[in-house]
Amino acid sequence: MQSFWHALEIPLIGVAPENKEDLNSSDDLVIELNDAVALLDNFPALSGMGFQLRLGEIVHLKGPNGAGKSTLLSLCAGLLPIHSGSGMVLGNDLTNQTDRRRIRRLTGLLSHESSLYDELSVYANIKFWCSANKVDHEVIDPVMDRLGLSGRLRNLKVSALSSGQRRRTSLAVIVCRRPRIWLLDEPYSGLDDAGQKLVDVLVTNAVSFGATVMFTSHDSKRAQDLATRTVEMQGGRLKRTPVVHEPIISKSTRPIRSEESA
Amino acid sequence: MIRDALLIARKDLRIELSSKIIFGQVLPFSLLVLILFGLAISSDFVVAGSENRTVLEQVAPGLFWLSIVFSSLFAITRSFSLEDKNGNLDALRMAGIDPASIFLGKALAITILMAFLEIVVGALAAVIYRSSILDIEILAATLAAATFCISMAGTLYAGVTAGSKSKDTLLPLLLLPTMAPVLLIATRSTEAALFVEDQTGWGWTILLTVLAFLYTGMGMLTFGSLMEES
Amino acid sequence: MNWVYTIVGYSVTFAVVIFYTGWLMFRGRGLSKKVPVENRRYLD
Amino acid sequence: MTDLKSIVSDVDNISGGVLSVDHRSQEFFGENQTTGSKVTKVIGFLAFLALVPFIFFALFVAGPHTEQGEAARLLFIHLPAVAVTYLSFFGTLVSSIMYLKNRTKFWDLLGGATAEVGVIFCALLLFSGSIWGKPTWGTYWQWDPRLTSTAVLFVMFVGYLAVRKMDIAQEARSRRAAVLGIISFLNVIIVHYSIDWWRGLHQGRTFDSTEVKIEGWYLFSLALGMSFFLLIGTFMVIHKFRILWLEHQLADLDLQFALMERRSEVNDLQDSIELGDKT
Repeated sequence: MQSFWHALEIPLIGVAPENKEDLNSSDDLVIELNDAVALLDNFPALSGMGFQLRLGEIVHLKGPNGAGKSTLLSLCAGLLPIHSGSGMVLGNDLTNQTDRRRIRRLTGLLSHESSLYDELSVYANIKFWCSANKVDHEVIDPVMDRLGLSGRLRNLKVSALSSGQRRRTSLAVIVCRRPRIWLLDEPYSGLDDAGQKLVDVLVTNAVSFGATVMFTSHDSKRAQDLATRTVEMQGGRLKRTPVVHEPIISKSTRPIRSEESA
Repeated sequence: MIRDALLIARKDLRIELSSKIIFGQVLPFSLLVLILFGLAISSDFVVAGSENRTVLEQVAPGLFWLSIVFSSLFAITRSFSLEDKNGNLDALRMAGIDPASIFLGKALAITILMAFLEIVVGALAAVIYRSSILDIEILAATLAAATFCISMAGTLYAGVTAGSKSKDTLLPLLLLPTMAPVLLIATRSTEAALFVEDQTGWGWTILLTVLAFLYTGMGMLTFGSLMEES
Repeated sequence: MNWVYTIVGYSVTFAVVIFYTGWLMFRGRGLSKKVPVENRRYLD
Repeated sequence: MTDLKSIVSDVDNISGGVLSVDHRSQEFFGENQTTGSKVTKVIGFLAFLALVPFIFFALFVAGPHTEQGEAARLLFIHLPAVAVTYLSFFGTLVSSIMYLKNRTKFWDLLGGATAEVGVIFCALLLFSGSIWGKPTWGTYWQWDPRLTSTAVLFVMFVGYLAVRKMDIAQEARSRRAAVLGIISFLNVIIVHYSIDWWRGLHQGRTFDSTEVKIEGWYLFSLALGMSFFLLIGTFMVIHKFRILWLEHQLADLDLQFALMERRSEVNDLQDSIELGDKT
């Protein structure tokens, strides 16, 4: 098992090289929200969220069900318009429609839905999403290997997969896309022990190669081991000032941290 | 843009190949509709002024297109439920795919599937309604142009209703009135191909082609505003 | 006998017009009571 | 047109600060708790002024037609209904285009108001047309291009109204409705001409609703009918617009309330949160 994780080809995980003009921000502020209100079918799911995310952070979003965590992730992915307040993601304005389109390509969202076609095989799904995202097909096989999707699973229809295996497939798509910001909604859900460790490894590796991660999880123990900062939400906005566990640098230079704790 | 559209169309066709919803369920439905029409409409009475055609033979082109229009509703609903089910539309938007490409891709896949369906249904209709085809070229041109019309307009309206909980009932309400001219023209054109020796059918076919381009243009222009959930 | 059609046509038309107008006024009155006066400024 | 622009900007100002109190408007409207105003009262009064002589002239003064007899009087309500219907739907088209252009609530709501009034008058037009058809052509329904395409038009705009009530985000709904308003209008043109050509090829025009010669008292009665229908149509559009505006305001107030409620969730759920942390 150990050798399997170490056999991962690290450069695949990092951040895709982007054009300079996509990154308008000069400082390391990746996401900045000020009093952001976002509506989900006319319900104020975010009710004035103020929040900052810096380059290289791994932020754990925490809060009760219906606190607005998933909506926050959708908003940061550029999928939702901002109703009032302001927000910048990678120097792009969330209130502007063309900017939101640019944000979408720079972020990766693992939502609670699988974003997979049930009727297609695992490989066909990943291949389709790679083509759609204009990602070179060469990365597919190594990534599938890394996520434990090669072999028997490779040509299995997604409808025949277990929920954990679907989660891995969705993750594989995000790994292939190499986004600058990883927005993961309950990445551990449905995953077995090895899968959960895999998420930790992927996240820390991605961060060490220039990505920034925000994720939600109800597994507080595991989440706090991974995160550099915890942000608590309630009623659609920040609960209290975030608690900083330790400096960012020491974390991101240790990609296989979760291996040690396990 | 064309590349993305083809990608989406190919994906939809591959899904149909593996799930066979259109050919396993929608196609039998349209055949059933043909048979039910045959039961409801007399095949004993001869229409005055026609060359000894019974009522059923006379109205066969209209019945055929009616069954195709109804089946197209299912095909379109099915095509969009694929994207709706697991939030794949959002994922397509995350990939930065142009809405016009999504429109073209979905419509293209529906066109191809409907074309196959029409050939099978048409063959059966010709047999059970005892139609003899006088002009196969006009018939083929009509099939092609009408199929484009139906799937382009259908995809456009599916975009209008996408994401709503009432879309299954709303789509027919919006789409069927729009289908009225297509149904009318396609029926005239098919009648011309079946009953008349001269080339009058081409006028109708050209009209259908113009409509097909019109709906394609409308869809490509407006799909951005329809799909942008924001 | 043609006048029957005329009477029916006129009465139904005016019934619809009056009913719809009345409904609009009624609804407007009901809504106006719910919305504070500062939010009630229309096209005028 | 300049008036209209200032209205639009006013509307925008209001939607900016929903809960703020604007004293100027209080001065304007006071305790008036209807959707009426001076302008609508004047329009309503004029409509009533037109209505009374209209009934008198249309039913009593204008003599029976030589061929159609009493039924020809249906002309006085049928043609005005046609005018109001087409004007309303044209208003929907213009509003939809303007909404897509500058995205103000004003045009969105105007589109909704004109569409609903148009649907009402379209129903009246279909009804008066077919009831007129019985004594003149001997049938309530004729597969005439105008009649058929009007029926399709009616269903299309019923669909448009259904889209305006769709259960999706408000702004997306407005945008889709605007797109639909435009393509519906294009479709009406397509439907009309396709049926026209079809009929033209088969047997030519079956009838012409204006075959009654309009002159003398007929012209006068028709003019009265036109003015009544146009006035009452405008009256309805204004009131419907205001109702939509109030509903929009109410939805906005609901949203503010929901927002406040949402923010106060923090305290309400404190206990359950700590419980969740422990487990």
